[in-house]
Amino acid sequence: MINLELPPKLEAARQGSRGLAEQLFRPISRKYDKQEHDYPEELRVLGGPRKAKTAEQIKEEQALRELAKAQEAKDEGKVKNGNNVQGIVSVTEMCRGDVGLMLSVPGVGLGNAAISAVATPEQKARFGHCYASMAITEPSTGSDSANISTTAVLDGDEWVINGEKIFITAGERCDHVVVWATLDKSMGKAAIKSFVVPRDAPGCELVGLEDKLGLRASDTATIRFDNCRVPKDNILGSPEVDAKKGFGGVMQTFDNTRPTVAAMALGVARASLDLTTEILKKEGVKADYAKDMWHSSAIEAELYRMEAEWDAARLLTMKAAFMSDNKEPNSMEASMCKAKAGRMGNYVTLRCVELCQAMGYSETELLEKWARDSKILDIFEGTQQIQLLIVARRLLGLSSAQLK
Amino acid sequence: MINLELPPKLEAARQGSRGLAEQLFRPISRKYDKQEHDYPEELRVLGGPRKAKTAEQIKEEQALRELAKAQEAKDEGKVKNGNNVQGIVSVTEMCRGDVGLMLSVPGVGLGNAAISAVATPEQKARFGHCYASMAITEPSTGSDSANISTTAVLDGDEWVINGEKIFITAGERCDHVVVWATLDKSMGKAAIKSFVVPRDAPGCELVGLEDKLGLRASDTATIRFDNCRVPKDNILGSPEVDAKKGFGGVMQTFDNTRPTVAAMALGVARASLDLTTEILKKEGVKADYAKDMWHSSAIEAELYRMEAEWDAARLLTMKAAFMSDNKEPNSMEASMCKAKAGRMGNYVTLRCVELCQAMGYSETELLEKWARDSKILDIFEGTQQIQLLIVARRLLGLSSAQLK
Amino acid sequence: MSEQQEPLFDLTLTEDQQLMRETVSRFATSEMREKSRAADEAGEAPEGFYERALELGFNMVQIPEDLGGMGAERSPISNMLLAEDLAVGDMSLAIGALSALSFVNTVLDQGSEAQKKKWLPRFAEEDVHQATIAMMEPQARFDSTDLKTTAKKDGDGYVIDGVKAMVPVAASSEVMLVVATLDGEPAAFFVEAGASGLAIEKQDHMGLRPLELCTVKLEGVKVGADAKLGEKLDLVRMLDLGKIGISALAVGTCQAVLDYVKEYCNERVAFGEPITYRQSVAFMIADIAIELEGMRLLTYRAAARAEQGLDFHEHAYRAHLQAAEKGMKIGTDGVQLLGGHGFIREHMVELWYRNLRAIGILSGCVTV
Amino acid sequence: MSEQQEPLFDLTLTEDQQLMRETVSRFATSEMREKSRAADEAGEAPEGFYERALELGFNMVQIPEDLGGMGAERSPISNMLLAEDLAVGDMSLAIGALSALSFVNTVLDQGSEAQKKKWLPRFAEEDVHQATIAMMEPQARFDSTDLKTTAKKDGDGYVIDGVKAMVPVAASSEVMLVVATLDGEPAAFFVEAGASGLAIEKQDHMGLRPLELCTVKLEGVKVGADAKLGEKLDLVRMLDLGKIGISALAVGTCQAVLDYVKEYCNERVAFGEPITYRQSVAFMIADIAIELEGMRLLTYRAAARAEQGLDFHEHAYRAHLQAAEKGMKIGTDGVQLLGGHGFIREHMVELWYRNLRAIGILSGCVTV
Repeated sequence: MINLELPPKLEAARQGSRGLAEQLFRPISRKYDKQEHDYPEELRVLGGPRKAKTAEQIKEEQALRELAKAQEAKDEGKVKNGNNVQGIVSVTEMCRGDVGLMLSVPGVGLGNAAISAVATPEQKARFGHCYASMAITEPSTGSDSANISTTAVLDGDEWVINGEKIFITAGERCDHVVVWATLDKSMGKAAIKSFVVPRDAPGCELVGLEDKLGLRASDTATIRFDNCRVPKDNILGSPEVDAKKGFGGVMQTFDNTRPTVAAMALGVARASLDLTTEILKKEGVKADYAKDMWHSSAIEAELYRMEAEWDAARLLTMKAAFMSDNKEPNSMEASMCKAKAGRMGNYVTLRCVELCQAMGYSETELLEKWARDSKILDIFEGTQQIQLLIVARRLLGLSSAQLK
Repeated sequence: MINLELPPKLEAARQGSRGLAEQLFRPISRKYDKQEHDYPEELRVLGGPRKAKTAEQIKEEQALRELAKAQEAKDEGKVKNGNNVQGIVSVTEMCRGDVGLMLSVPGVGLGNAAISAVATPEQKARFGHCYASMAITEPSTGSDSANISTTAVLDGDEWVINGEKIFITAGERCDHVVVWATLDKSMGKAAIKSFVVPRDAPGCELVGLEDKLGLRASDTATIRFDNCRVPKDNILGSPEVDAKKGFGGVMQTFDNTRPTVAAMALGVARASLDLTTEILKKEGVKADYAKDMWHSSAIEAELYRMEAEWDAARLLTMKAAFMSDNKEPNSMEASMCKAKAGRMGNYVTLRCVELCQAMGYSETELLEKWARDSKILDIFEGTQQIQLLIVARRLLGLSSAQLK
Repeated sequence: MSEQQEPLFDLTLTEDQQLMRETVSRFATSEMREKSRAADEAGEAPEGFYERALELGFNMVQIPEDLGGMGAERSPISNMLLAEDLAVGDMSLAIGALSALSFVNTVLDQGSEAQKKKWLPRFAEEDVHQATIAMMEPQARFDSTDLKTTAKKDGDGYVIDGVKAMVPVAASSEVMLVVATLDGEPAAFFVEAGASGLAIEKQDHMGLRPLELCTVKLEGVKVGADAKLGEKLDLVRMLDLGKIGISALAVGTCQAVLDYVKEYCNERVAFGEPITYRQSVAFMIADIAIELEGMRLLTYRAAARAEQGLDFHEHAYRAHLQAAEKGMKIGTDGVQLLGGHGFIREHMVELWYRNLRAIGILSGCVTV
Repeated sequence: MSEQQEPLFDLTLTEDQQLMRETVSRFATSEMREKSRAADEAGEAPEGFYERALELGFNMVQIPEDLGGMGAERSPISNMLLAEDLAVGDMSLAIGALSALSFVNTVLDQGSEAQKKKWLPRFAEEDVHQATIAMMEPQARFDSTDLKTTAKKDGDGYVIDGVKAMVPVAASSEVMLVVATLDGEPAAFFVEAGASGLAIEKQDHMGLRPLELCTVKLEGVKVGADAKLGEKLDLVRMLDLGKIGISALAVGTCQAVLDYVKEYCNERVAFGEPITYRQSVAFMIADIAIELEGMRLLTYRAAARAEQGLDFHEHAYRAHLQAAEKGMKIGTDGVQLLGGHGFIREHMVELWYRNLRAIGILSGCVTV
């Protein structure tokens, strides 16, 4: 039954995230844009270091999971709006507040997404409470995430990791890092595995933090692994190198993280559009859909265009999440929404600055900051170009050797 | 001394072409769009079959050429506005009348450009009076003009040509065809040569004419060469296969024809813009540059945008022609202007239809026709994508093996 | 089910919708796409096309049972899906096939009981009865909030003057709804074929050629007191339902483009490989898929809101805006991807290019 | 030459222009580009920058000889080339370095003889004298045809009230030209530093950080009878000369982007090859080159027309329109081409992204 409205049950989640965004994030947005590299202390109320779970807690959670499973079986065949759809709604609202601060909420890292996607129940119990960042990119690899040089070698009961990783969001603030490393570079993608490394493990060293165009409230770290040892069962997924299954294991987290990044772009663009509309309204611009576009003013027409682009990007993102919630393969749709939302976010935030002229360009408003924040959302978790590559390959049935 | 205005001496040429466009072309524009494949008889006043020149005429022309050469030597180092700049101005104006009819003016074919670019003086005397079309594309080659299968084999004093060519503009109406054929396919680009073939040569057979989206006044033919024999000295350029010089010989005509096609796009777009502005003016739309874009109406803003795009394309085209007139290598600039003008023409003509609504879409005006005519101008003589490829290779210093 | 599931964000079709889509898609292939080129060249629908389209039965579904129909609830979603699926076959023929339904929809939506009784039964019959809506006007700056066609009170009835443009299948329609200004407010009037002062002339356009678009001149056309649709015309609602319909046509046509270029470009070899191995080609196709899906979802959302009785004005506006802009881009990219072959009337892409240019122009002709 | 050559379409520079460009380009590299990043982080020009810029001598060239200058003819072309070439180094510093020249240009263009005598000689001196133009206003819908800053007759002189935004180097300027509405018509006034009622505050912006853009508040600022520029301000001409200047800044900055990404992308290896081997990367760079050259030629044309005394209003308008639109596209593509590295303040592209966003916003600060 086609319905593209939010279900009432998600309305509460939306309002909650909106409250957080408006009351906690927005007031300190400018402050931590200015104070790059300082941790936003105000966010500590949201988490603080979590303790490892007790055996009893783990038992309780297990029971809850069983219950959920039973419900799921009962709902077999019914359509679901689950974690993914809810995540899109929440992330969009939080990023309407501030995307950098959202990424600085303690305990919520991109590594956590990887852990919950591929960890065993035992690993979930061990690492579920972590604040885990994600370390993929290396100085000489950008979009080419298959071509990594960081190595992991099994030595007795431990993996020994060596290499350098850049662009690690929350790499300074996290307590664990999920690291991509190869077991054997000659075996290509299939040999790439991910490992959970405690940030305080010997040989895991913070090299530095990046100064950035935007997203300054969030730290972006370089970490070097120098004979860094972790227990044998800190590997996520199987240690076997299965050339047939290939890259799938580590890559599948993208199906969830790409819609999430799309949601970030939606949030930032929404912030820009709402403020711009408000500012312009005070100066007499009414974009009230009363006249067709070519009978409107240039500025109204542009507001309509931006709203349409925004809504299209939002619906594509909701679709990708909806498919994920309903166990449909969504790799192509995840890339589609990321591509669309990434470019939309960039276009909308830059245009809003232009439309508000001096008020848009000045630090008196946050419009200029959003136009800086938005740019990375068309880049990280796969650039616009990488998303198009993935969409095209799936659409046309081409391999990565055919369509490079 | 920087000056981007037309010199007074070209103003006359411009007015002449404009008169032709308005008085001869425009009144029969719709007629020959409807009567596809009928030759526009009204154009016969412009030429009719030219006679081969007498020995005396040839002598006279030779003398004139000597004189021109002497003047050229005198002007050494001085800036010139020559045939190329003048060609851009004339073609733009004529295509503001009708691009299909311009391409149907007897005696002026794309093959003539090739002849005047590479023929020997002796060949110029033999073929200078021809109405020559250009046969490059084959059924299985589009953009890949190096990959042709039509063969030319020397048999005694004659070349024997075999193969099939498509998309030959004026292929039915011309009296000669300049045909690209390979002397030895295994030797690649360097073996591709061009040959002048009389349309009535035995074995040169018209297979059919295309029904097209636009440009219907101009015929687009398929011609089959079946053991078609031409004299040995009908080859343009050297019969040697020089792997070092490679493709240059046949390709260099593009440096002149691409700006010419850009000028066609300029003309068609100018027609659309002028008529649209006129129609809208009657309905109260004034695009008088009185207010900044964001303080204008949506339709005025769009007119400003189109005018800016048009003018940028025009200046790029003038630049490429200016370089050619002044003997500067202009391959990159020729592709730049073709890329820009091609997409501009398509954008402007389609938008003009939209802005004029029912009046734009209906056959009561020519706007809809121009939106059909314009599309091919972003395709023939190298598509948008081929132009970008050439620009990028030159800009980045990459070979065709590196940037495919 | 014991527990009523609360409404969820949901993209799945009902079983009925799925079955309908399958049927319509088969029809769109065999009766439309395969005859599309010939119909375009001929400038008219294939012989017997409207008869066969009528057999799909969609005209009668929502007509009340006591008027001979099936009495199903009004469903903008189903109507939208119908427009999308028919347009995959051929946009012109889709508009022609949906013209009577659009008339029916509008009468159901805004007509009085008496008007429903008078006008609807014939559309539940087994014979073809054509009807149409005359909304657009020939001036370049047509503005639906400022109609030039006027109606004046004239005794008990009304007299109508003006010119309407791009009216689908007007020449074969038994009745048309003419939208005009009455005392400064918009109103719609039933005008029957053959009315005195009514002149209908076929006018050729860039595309939509088999649709037989007409210019309709009304010179002092008199209609009765019962000819004014409903009490007070909600023109915005009527136009918005039209925007959904027209956006759905764009979605269907663009889907046709996507399917065509995927296959063509994968097969076409240049420089020794299929041209889809080149990023500029592959990315253009990926963008077609992305923008198409975006406009589809916007259209679905507007239709679903209309069906649920929610306000859908902005939503229809945005759907139509994207359909016009992205639809035309897809139309031109479709030709571009075929290169010189795209310009030849042997391939379908040039036809879609011409038809898609109409999306940003059409108003009110296909209402859901 | 015996025969005067008639004017031709011509893209060649005079020898003087060529020499000037070489000098300026060297300066732009060593004194601007190399210090650009540090200046951006510091939010101020490098120590001694304006002194060294002054040594290039451009301020004095067009000042009449009897006022201490070189008395060259006003040349919008030369001024435009200067803006382009300095912006290749750094756009903020270019605006700062050209601020006094813009003041000089405007006084030469529209000032009375007495005003030229009073204000110009100091700019021919060997010491730095800064000046600026206060055109923009802080409201989102700033409209140069409807200025909110007002001037009123007050005895012999005038009293000015209002707020000006994004005024370059205002805090260090000895004098600024404040544009305001007087009796419904635009007028410009010389306002000296330290005037009573004048408050200047530095305001940070997205980019142009070393430029020290200021908000200037004028509360009942009194100026003399001779403080009104010329007889009747031709504001459109002043703004158009500004549009040429600002477009030239975009041209220079985009040239910097093009040069940078060409080198970076040719060297950057991914998937085993330089990323320029991929069409999506290579075509993006080709498009930068094409649009850049288009906006350059539009700018040159407007400047050449201004220099020849031809009308250049539409031409400046179109140049600025393309510079704003294509300039920002080039700015964002520059970052995109570097991927994650483009987002880091180690590379220049993010700085150009921020500065290029100003092109569509700036008004009147760099006049040729």
